Amino acid sequence: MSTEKQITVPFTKDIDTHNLPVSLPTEATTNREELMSYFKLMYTMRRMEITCDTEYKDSWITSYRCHCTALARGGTVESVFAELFGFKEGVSRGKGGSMHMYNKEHSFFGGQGIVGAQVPVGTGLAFASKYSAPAGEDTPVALAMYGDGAANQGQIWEAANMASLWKLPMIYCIENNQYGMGTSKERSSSNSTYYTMGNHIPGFKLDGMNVLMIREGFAFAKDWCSKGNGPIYIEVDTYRYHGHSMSDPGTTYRNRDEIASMRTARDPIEFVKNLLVDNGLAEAQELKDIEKDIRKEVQEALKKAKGGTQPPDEELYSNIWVAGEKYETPVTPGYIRMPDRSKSIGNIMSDVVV
Amino acid sequence: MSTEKQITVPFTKDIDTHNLPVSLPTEATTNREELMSYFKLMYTMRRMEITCDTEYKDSWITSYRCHCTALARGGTVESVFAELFGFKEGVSRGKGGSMHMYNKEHSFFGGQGIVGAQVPVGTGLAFASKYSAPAGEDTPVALAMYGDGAANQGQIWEAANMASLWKLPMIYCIENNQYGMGTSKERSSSNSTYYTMGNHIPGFKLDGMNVLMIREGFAFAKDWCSKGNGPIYIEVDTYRYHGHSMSDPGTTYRNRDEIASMRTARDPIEFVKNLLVDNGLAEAQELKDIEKDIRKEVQEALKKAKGGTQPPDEELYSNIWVAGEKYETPVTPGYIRMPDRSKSIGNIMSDVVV
Amino acid sequence: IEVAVREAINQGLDEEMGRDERVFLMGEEVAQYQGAYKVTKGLYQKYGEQRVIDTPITEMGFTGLATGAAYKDLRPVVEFMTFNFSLQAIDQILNSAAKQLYMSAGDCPVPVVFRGPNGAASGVGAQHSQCFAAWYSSVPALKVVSPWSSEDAKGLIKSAIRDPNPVVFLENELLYGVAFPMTDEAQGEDFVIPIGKAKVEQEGTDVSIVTFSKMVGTSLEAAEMLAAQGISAEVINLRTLRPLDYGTVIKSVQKTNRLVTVEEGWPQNGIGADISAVVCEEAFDHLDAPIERVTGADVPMPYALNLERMALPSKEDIVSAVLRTTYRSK
Amino acid sequence: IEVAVREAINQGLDEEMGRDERVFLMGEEVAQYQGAYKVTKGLYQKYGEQRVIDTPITEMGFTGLATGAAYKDLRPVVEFMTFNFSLQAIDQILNSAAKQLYMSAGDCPVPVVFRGPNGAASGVGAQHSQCFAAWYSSVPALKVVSPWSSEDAKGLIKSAIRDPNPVVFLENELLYGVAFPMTDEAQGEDFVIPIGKAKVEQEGTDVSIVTFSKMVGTSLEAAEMLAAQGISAEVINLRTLRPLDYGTVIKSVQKTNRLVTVEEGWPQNGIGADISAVVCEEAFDHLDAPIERVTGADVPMPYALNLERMALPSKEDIVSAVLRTTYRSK
Ligand SMILES: Cc1ncc(C[n+]2csc(CCOP(=O)(O)OP(=O)(O)O)c2C)c(N)n1
Ligand SMILES: Cc1ncc(C[n+]2csc(CCOP(=O)(O)OP(=O)(O)O)c2C)c(N)n1
Ligand SMILES: [Mg+2]
Ligand SMILES: [Mg+2]
Repeated sequence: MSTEKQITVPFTKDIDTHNLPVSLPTEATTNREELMSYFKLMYTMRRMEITCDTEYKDSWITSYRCHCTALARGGTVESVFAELFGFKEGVSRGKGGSMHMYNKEHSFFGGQGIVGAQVPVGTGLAFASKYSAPAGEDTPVALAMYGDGAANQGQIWEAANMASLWKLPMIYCIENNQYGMGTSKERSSSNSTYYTMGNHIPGFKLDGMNVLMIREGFAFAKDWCSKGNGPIYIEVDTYRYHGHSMSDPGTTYRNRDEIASMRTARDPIEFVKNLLVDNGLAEAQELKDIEKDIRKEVQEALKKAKGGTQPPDEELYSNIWVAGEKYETPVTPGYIRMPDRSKSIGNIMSDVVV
Repeated sequence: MSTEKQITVPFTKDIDTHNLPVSLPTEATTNREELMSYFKLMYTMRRMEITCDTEYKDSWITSYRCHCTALARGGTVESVFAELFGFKEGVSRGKGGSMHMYNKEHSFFGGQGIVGAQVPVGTGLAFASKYSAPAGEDTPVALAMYGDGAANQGQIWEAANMASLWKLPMIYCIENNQYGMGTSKERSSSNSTYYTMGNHIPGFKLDGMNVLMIREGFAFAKDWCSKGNGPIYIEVDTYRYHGHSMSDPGTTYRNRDEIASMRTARDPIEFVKNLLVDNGLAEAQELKDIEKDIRKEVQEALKKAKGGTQPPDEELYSNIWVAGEKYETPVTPGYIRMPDRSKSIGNIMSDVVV
Repeated sequence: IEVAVREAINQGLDEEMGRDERVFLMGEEVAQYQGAYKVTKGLYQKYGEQRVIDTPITEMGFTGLATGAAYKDLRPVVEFMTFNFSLQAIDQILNSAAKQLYMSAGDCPVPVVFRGPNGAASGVGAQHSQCFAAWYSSVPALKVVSPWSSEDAKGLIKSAIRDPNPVVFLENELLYGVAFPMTDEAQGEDFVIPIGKAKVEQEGTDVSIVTFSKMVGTSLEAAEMLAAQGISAEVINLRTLRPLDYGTVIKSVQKTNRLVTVEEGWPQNGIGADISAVVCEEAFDHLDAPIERVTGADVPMPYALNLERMALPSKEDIVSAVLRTTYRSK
Repeated sequence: IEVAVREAINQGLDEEMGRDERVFLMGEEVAQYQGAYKVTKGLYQKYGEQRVIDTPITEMGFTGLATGAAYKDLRPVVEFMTFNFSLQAIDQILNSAAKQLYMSAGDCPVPVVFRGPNGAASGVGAQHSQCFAAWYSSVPALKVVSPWSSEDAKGLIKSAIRDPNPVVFLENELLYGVAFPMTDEAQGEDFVIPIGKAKVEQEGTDVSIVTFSKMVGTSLEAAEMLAAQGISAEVINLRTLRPLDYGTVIKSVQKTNRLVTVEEGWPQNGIGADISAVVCEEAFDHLDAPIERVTGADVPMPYALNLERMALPSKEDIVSAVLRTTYRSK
């Protein structure tokens, strides 16, 4: 940690816990440098719901809400935009799309469009971590993120049961933004105290609008899981300002006041800004200037991304299979049938062994 | 209840409960007539694991362990045997088989071969009960039975969540016989206190070897659920003497002593016999005679069943669809292709509307 | 008058709910949100929360639940937000719904409808663009319906709900907003279309084009291009995929002696493969040229719009298949 | 020497586990119980609980888990007690395993094997007898293998495990106990059979019989009956269903000019339909008679043994299809 002036920020409310025999932090210590970096990243993401300082050897998997994670895990704003446009400069070269961004080098495994499915898969990442970890050392953890709507999926329980039986280093992180698509958590979840949903598995709840509480909470969870204590549930209390998707105005199933009051009272970026200013770590003007710069950068990234190009035709039929032991060379099956059979790739009579 | 001599049987151990704000019975009152009927039915079933006096308007669904339920729900020993032989005299005319017995008239809906699948389906029976129940009246309940191995299936949680949200009159009954196929409950279930697995949903645990405790427990549950309190979990503690299926000797994953000690200490039929004899309600010889009679009856049913006949060829292609609004007449689709196309049923050129 | 497919399905649902108290709707966002694609608009307001039910996002659970409700004589209509998500529930559809009547030797019918958009939408990538027509229609005890026009949609959804068997009803998201003319008769409450009958959308003499769902429109456009070249194409809208109306297809081929099948799904073991095989068995001597299949490309669906376009059949693809089978080109 | 299919698979698993530490087995009862059908016998004792893992009965969960482990470069081999239960997990197989490499534009391979008995066993009824060959082999980014003999089984399971892509490996319960001769070479550790190549089990000149799994044996028996009548049948064992070796089939038809396909699965949209359609497209002019398909009956599987026998192809069914296509009978 830097030698700069440190400030200590008490949490206004204690962290709620479930089945945990230890107590969790009640405050966090930080400084200008850290807060400024949070501020910049958060402002860049804007819709970011959660951040935590796991290392790259820890594995991540998330739902279709993967833009910010892609950014935090080695992507650039431009490559995210380019993917949205379906351009070859995109994170997945235009083949995955909005819901499917990956970065295996940085242990980011997507990007799941099927509600709930990332949770057993994420548990498999934890399984692999444990399988491959040198005996006696801390195990890298895996983190699966999912929503309050997804939280009712049975496969989550199936995965958590195995994680608990086999003591896998697994963090189940529920981003509770209060709604599925248009269904509020009270109507979808008979138990909406999500951090208790692991039943006997311990859990706790964090204020998703307080980046410092998030940091401390995840640091605790990472330590807990990597030490062989098995899985843990974390509920992150947050909110979604906008509609669920582009076709949802977001106002038929909730009212505008609810949204407005969230913006003023609990905005996570305002929280960091206030900490910086109130503790004399930054001037209001400085932050405004940074915001302006970031807005400009994002606009430029957007403009650049818009100038991208569509993927070449060959991308349609590459990456269906990888060859032999060498993962690096994507191969095409011997023959791929196209809508017009006469335009098919390869020869149906050729040796199809791959 | 009869005017005969009543006896009161205290339960040696209180019923364990979970999230239940009321207390459960600690004893049961019964008499010779009742005990003799339990004894006869239980001895007939021998492998019976659970019985309870729900009425026929309450719905049942269970796993592939459906022989005894078929019996309790309007079937005969002979028709169960005949089904096992694949004869047309069978419960399902030889088309369902060992795992698939039904009796809709008696609200018995099977007979599921897919582990766990009967539980959401059973919850649908409860949904229908509630949907159709006259306002203000007690709702008939539905009961889904499943094993300790099945208890980890995620779809059970999905169903229970809806049952709890919508206050469905649903009893989830876990027959805990300590093993899946060869996997003990400790190795399959990170939480093997099954009556707590509904999380916030209340539950309790019964001694499956004590038919009176079963009776009292289910009577309570039926009342609880039909009064609009939502679902309940019941764990029934029991044991499986034999291997899981015909190919399993049942002794590679557990030892013979365990089985033997169960037989002597906790046999459910011995329990009833002892009650009858110890309370002077029956003579030991009387019971022996009844056992002999029942053995003979079952042998005769077996013999009769063995003399059954295979279903006629038409059964292969009937009951694929029912016609129009009249359920009673099973129809055949206009054309059914057979392995040898030239032997197909109907004409491919005919009007296929059904 | 013109009615969009979305409204046609909505009308059908509304009329059947009005006709039969046992009919109820369930699915994700079908009630308060009015349906992810607004197909159930207004029904929650009209029939209330007892009969229009928002479910949690737990396909396996609510599909099983609806199936159980059908065992006990209710008439559930289950919306899958898209059929891609029915994959989580497909065990219940096959093993608890489809096979039940047969296993119980007729004792336990299962009158349930599973409906929702199937196949490719636009720009949603591999996990949200799969066509399930071939899978479901391979299963003996299901009925599988796939409408194209508004009349199809209304007449067939009503038949599906009245049918005492499990019906899989495959809609198409891109057709929801498309308006089709609708006769007075079709707007009436008594309008139903029988399950199991194909419709000859356009008569022709030179080639039979057999297809379903959105590709009916594309095939009709192709037929127009072909007409300009003097080729008369008969376009058959299958409407039902199980039981499939092979008779109508075979009769058409006996007349035209040439066949092209068109579908958006993957080629291997597809609907086109089946029709090709049956026609080859039943009308081989009537064929003057190899049967041509036009299908989706044999790849997971890519996201980029240019690649997605390549992966799906176009009217040009259909035209060139027809030209090959009528020997106008190689 | 003769080796049963069960032991052949067991050998293959054992050798690959010995060869590569990343390979591990998981599934219900694969460890302490030694496998429901004893295919994994002895491996728990040899490799320990880290690498041979009994799972809870939660197919969706452990299939997802294995898929995630493969994302991180392990080589999971998942046993489904039977493939009927893969229906609970099929969303994970398609959406998380098969499509991942493509959606990630090559970033994330998924080297996982899903194996277990597929299709009809004997006397287990409708829910336990479904053949999934047509469904899985319709999916672009999977590989699908279905061995017949012990050599097939050993050589192909080894290739499947070494393959860096998701492989669905369809075994047959009734073949587990069947002993086949096995060459010295096939008993060696280096013996692998390439995925994607069919094998001509028996050469012939009058008709091509194309099949896979247990029906290879039945077809060879039919071929013997045909030989007695002077008909020379070529029998092709497909071995792999995706990528399917159309070339070998077409070459055979170019020689024999007649084709019969044989499978146990349902007819509509089946493997035979696909082969028929492709051959019709690619070798129409070589066909001297309609292609015949022999398939499972188009019904859910009945329990009674007499009905079950009627529902599955027999050697007599194959013979009569061949006689029809060689014009010896109608
Ligand atoms: C299995 C499945 N069912 C339905 C959908 C459609 N769907 C996409 S997002 C969504 C709502 C998810 O809500 P939640 O889990 O709370 O996540 P949020 O979007 O609020 O972050 C639904 C129903 C899907 N993608 N997958
Ligand atoms: C989805 C599914 N997976 C696997 C099986 C195979 N199987 C049948 S019974 C059984 C064990 C079930 O154990 P439990 O639920 O405890 O029931 P018990 O037999 O002990 O009553 C298994 C694994 C199945 N029928 N369905
Ligand atoms: Mg949410
Ligand atoms: Mg058990």
